[in-house]
Amino acid sequence: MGLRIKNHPILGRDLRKDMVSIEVDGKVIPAYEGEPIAAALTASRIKVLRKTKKQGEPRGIFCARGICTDCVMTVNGTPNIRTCITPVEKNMKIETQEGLGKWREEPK
Amino acid sequence: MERRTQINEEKDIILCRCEEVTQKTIEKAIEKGDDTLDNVKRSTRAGMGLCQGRTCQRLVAKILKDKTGKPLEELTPPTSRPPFRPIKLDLLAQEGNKSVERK
Amino acid sequence: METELAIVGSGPAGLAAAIEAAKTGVKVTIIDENPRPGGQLFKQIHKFFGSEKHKAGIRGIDIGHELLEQCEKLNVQIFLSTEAWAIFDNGKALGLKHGNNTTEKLNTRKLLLASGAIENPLAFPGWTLPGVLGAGATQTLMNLHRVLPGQRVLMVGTGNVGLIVSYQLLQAGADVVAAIDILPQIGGWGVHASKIRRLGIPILTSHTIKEAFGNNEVKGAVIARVGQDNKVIPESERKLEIDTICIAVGLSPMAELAQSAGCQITHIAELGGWTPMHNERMETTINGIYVAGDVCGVEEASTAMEEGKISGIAAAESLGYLQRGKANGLMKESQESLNALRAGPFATQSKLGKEKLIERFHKC
Amino acid sequence: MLNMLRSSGVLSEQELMELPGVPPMELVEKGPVAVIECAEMIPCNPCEACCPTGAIKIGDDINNLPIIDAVKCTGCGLCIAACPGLAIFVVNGTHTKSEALISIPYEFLPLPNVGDQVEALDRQGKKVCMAKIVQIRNSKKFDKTAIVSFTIPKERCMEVRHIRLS
Repeated sequence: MGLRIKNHPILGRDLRKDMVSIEVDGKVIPAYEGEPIAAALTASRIKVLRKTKKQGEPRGIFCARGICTDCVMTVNGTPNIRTCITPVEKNMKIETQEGLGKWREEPK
Repeated sequence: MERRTQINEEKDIILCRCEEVTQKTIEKAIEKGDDTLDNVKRSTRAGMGLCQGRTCQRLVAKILKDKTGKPLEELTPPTSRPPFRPIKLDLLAQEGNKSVERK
Repeated sequence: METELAIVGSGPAGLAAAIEAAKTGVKVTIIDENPRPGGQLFKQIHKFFGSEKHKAGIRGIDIGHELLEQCEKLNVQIFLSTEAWAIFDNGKALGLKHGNNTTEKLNTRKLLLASGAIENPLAFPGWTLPGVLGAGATQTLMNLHRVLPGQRVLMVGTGNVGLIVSYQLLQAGADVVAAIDILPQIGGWGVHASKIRRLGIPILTSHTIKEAFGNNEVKGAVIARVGQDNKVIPESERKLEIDTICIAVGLSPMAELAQSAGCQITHIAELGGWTPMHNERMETTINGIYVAGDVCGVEEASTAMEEGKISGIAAAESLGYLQRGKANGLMKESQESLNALRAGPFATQSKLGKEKLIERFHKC
Repeated sequence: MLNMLRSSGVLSEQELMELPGVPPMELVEKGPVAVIECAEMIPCNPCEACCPTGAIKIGDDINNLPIIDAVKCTGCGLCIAACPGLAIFVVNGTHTKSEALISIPYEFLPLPNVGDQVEALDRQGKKVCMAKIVQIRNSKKFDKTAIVSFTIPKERCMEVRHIRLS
């Protein structure tokens, strides 16, 4: 069973059509443009979003509303992006964040 | 209500998820004399991470209450300062420049 | 940017306030950090309780649409994906960060903080593992974003949120293996409990979660029975194979904006924790700063809407858009609705809490 | 008071029969009649507002428990979908000689089809017998709470409150 809710007794059918591709740690997964990054990752069963700085513990979605900051990842080279509230854009490059993360300048 | 915010008694566990501060660390700080939320925050860093204590503050308050016997009514939450949400410094710098220009 | 009434939060309280104020001619600007307005309304896909007047029988999601439509008609300005990262000059200005990463200062004559509440944490060994998340977080994922956090769920907490989210998890196609509560009685309403029981979900009262286990993510949990002292009864442990643990142990008001603005706050357990003091007009200890909804005491959407109305009317009056007599009449109507909503046995706590809060306002 | 409901989420038989929304057994048997399993004083009254015959009474205090007038009630079932607590069922004890017709709120997918044999569940979600689907009402007015009616052996009419598609 997939984790995407395609049909729902109250919400009806999911009418979104085209999916885009995003890259997560080098792997390409499908996502809907505009959905939170963390939702797309969950649908692809990627739950570990970062590793903590001191103990290297895995962390995932916790509050899903931009407050707890446990879901931060490196997105297009910028670390500490709250993926539960940051919308997917086509061809985004997302990386599991290690500790406080590293800045990577985008090639200009 | 309060009985539900139980805290584990056997194993040491992380309470501040951002700064990875454990329950024992917080308890020790209180035993050493930290008797306000602000003091515990300063000495242990619990609540100083990216989320600014929005998750752990209530857990720390509960321990402080239990260990010192102070009712929550007598505790004040740590001083709340902006930014209330993570914001990039260059954005703040831009905002600062804008207000300089206005003047 | 200038406005007359700035509102932080577009949940039921913020929207109801905006409508009341805008009706009288006040220029209203709402700020919300979420990409969609409505606060928690849009993940409430169940029919709401209440009277006809409180849109009872209508699903939260549809109440959200209705309120938004009215705001649109009244030209209420709404900034979404916009965070109020700072509050200046006794609430006369907000620092805003928009979703496109630009910043702006919003000057306002009056300010309403309707920022809602945040889910309470529950710490147990393994609670930091991916797969442990808030029940509200789960609701956001499945009802707004149409993704399940997992397939086999343990619900920790049997307040209304825990019970309702359990039901909604089943509607979305997941399994809930049990809903547990450390208390000997179910926290939420019997009807919500009955709803999940007849679907076959066990409700285990006097039970606690001992730990969540798994290497990188939740693979299971150990639950155990507790005695009257809340201590685990030896050998009552049970292992559950699950991939998701939802924490539903109540909410706390998100009072930091009010606190940082200098509003007096106080701890009231019945209202969920630290909350700004306010008077009968929903005005805080700082002139011109109002509060409404869960931020000043965790209650229901119906009470939030009535409080929102009162604050909107009060702000409109103090801005000179409403005559005092007219305003008082309107406020009285909402106050009577609030009294009715807080009359039942389930509202005893919040009623008491609200009385304490207003009393402390007048003492301070 | 309501100890069973509060500790288990299931009304005991005694708790159930004491509710003002639950008609006495002899009237249930004469049905169709609404059985309102609403036991707690919650500020709520859509059932009263939607009833076309005035058979459900709550009164001025919206916290009151609903009272059913089994004589006025026609068993139309409008209240089934109106109740936010999904706590109203219509029981028709006179459907056939040996069978009762039960109507329940149903908010799951897929919906059963008329004629389907499904499992009939009690208040604890346990299968007690089989049920045969007789009618599905899903009009716009019900706002996605479908009303599913099915037949079961008459003696189970105060036990069965849900179905599971086999």
